[in-house]
Amino acid sequence: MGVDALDFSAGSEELTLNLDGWEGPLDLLLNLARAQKVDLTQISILQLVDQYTDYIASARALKLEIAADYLVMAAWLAYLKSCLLLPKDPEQDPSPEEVALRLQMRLLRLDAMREAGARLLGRDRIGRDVFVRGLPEGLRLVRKSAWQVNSFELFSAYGAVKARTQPAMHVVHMRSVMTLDDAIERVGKMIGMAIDWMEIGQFLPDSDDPAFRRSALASSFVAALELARRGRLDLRQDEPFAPLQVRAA
Amino acid sequence: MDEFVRAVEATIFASSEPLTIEEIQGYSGDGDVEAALATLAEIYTGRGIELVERGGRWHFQTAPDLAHLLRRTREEPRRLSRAATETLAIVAYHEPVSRAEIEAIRGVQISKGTLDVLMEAGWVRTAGRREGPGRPLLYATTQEFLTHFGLGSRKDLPGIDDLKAAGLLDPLDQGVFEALEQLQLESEEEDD
Amino acid sequence: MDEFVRAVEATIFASSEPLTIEEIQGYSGDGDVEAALATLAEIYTGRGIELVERGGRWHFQTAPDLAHLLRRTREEPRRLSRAATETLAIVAYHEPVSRAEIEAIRGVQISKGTLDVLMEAGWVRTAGRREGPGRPLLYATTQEFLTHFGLGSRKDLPGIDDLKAAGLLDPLDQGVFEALEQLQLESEEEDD
Repeated sequence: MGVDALDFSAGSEELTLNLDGWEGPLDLLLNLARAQKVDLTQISILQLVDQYTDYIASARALKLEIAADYLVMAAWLAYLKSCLLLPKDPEQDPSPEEVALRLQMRLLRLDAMREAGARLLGRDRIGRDVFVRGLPEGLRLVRKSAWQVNSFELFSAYGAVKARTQPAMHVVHMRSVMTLDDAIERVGKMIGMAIDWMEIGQFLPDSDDPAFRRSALASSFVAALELARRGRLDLRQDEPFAPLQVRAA
Repeated sequence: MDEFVRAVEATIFASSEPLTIEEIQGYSGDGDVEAALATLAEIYTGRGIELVERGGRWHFQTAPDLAHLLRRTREEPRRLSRAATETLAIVAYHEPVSRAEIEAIRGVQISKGTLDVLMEAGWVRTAGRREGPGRPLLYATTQEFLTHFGLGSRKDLPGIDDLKAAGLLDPLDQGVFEALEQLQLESEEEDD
Repeated sequence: MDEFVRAVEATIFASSEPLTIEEIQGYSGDGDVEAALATLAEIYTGRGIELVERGGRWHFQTAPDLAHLLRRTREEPRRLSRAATETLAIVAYHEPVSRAEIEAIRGVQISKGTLDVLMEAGWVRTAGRREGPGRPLLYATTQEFLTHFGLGSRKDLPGIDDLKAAGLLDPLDQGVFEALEQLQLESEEEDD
C-alpha cells in the first residue's frame, strides 16, 4: 500500500504502530479498540474514533503516505462521531447508535475469528503434536471383474459367427444393356444409310425397358464419338444441351 | 481378545488413511464395528497410542502429551500467514461461506493465494455455489481439516457454541452491509 | 501404563522405519528400553497388532494371521466383449475345441487375453490335448458356464435350426448388426 514501515508510539497507549503491519482500516481499528484494554463489548466508540483519527493525523505529521481507504475510514468515523454528538434526529435510520453498534459487532466478529484461528493452530496437530503410524502396511483393494453376458447375447454371438462364415454366394442379376461393340456396329450400319443430319436418338432401338434405352443411348453416344475419331462420321451440336446430330463423313 | 476386535484393530492399524465404519466393515468382515471400536478405544486409553474418531473416520495416533518426545523439529508442519489463519477460521466457523463474506468479515480483500494455500493443504474445498445473485462459489472445510486439527466434528471447534450464542456466526444481514457500506473499503490486495 | 513404556510405544508406532534400541532411547529418554519392549511385546500378544524384532530393529506390524483381511476383493461388473462372447459361444457349441479351430470358425484370430478372460470368469477350462500333430490344447465349458446361462446341459443349447428360426443366422447386413447392438444396449439398461 505504499506506506513505509515505520514504528512510532501513538500517544499514551504506548502502542507500537507500523502502518505496513495493518491489514486494512478494520484491522487497525480492532487493534486500537483492544488498546482500550476493556472487553470489546464495553469499548467506547467515541474514544475509538478519536484514537483512529489521532493515529491517521500523527502518521500524516510524519509525512507518511496514507492509503486512501484509511482516509475514507477516518472521514466516515468523523461523520459517525458528529452524528453521535449531535442532538438525536428521530427520523434518521439507521440511528447513529445503531451504526455504532454494528461497527462494534464487526470488530467483535473479526476479533472472534482472529482468536479462533489462533486456537485452531494451537490444537494438537498431526505431524506436530500427534503422529500417525509411520509405517502403515496399507490396505489393498483387489479389483476383480464380474463379467456380464446373458444367454441371448451368447446365442446371437454364435449366430453372428455362423452367419459371417457361411460360404458367401454372389448373385449378379442379368441387366439388359447394349454393349459398346453392338452400338458401334449398329450406328456404323445406320449411318451408311442416312443422307442428312440425324439426331442420335433416332439410332436407338425400340424398347419398353427404360434401363435398356438409357444404356443404348450411352453406348450409342460413345460409339458416335469412336466413329467420329475413325473419320467415318461428323458430329454437330448447335448449342449446349441441344440435340446431338450425326452424318456420314 | 475377540477375533473380530483383533480384525478391526489390524485394519485400522494397517490403513494409511483414517477409515469410516463402512470401510472398516469392508475389510474386517461381519461383526459389530461400533462395539469393537468402543472396546479398542477403552483398551488404548492412557496408552502411548490412542484410537480417535475425526469426522466419522477412525485412526490411531500417538498421545498428545508425548508430543515433546516425538517432535523432531521446532518447525510448524505448515506455517500459515495471519491472513490464511483468519481465513481458515472464518471458513471453519461459517461454512459454507463465499469469498465476499470472508472479505466482509476481515475488512480486506483476500488475495488469490490465501485460499489456494488452504486448498493445497487439503483443509479447504469448494462447496458448490449459493443460489442467488452472482451464484458465488462457496468454501467449506474438509475431512482432512478435522483430522489434522484433531476435531471429532465441527461441533468441537473451539468456542463455537459461545460464538453462536453471541450472534457472531450469524450471516451478515444485508441491512448491516448497506449501513456499513463505507466500511467495506476497497483495499489493495493484502500482503501475505 | 508406565510413562516410559508409553513413550517407547509411541516412538515405535510413529517411526517410519524399524528402530534399534539406541534409536528408541534417543526419543523416549532415560529408561530401560529392553524392559519396556518386553512389556509391550507381552501386552500385544494375541492382539491384532504385534511388536516384532528383526535384526535388532523393532517395529509394529499387523498380526500375520490377519494379513488376508488387508486385501479386499471387490467385484466390478464389466461387459464381456464381442470377441469373448463369440469365443465362448464357439467353445460351447464345438467343445472340446483348440484355439486354431476357434479361429477357423470365427474367421478371425483371437487374442491371448480372450481365452484368459473366459477362464478367469470360470466359464471355460482346458480339457487336455488332442492327439495329433502339435498336440493342441483343447478348451471346453465348465459347470459354472451351464449354471450361469441357466442350461441343464449342453443339449439345451439352441440348435442351428432354432437360431435360424430366431433370425440369428440370416446373412448379416449392417442393419442386423445395429439391431443386435440396440438389443444389447437395451438389456444393459435393464441390468442397471
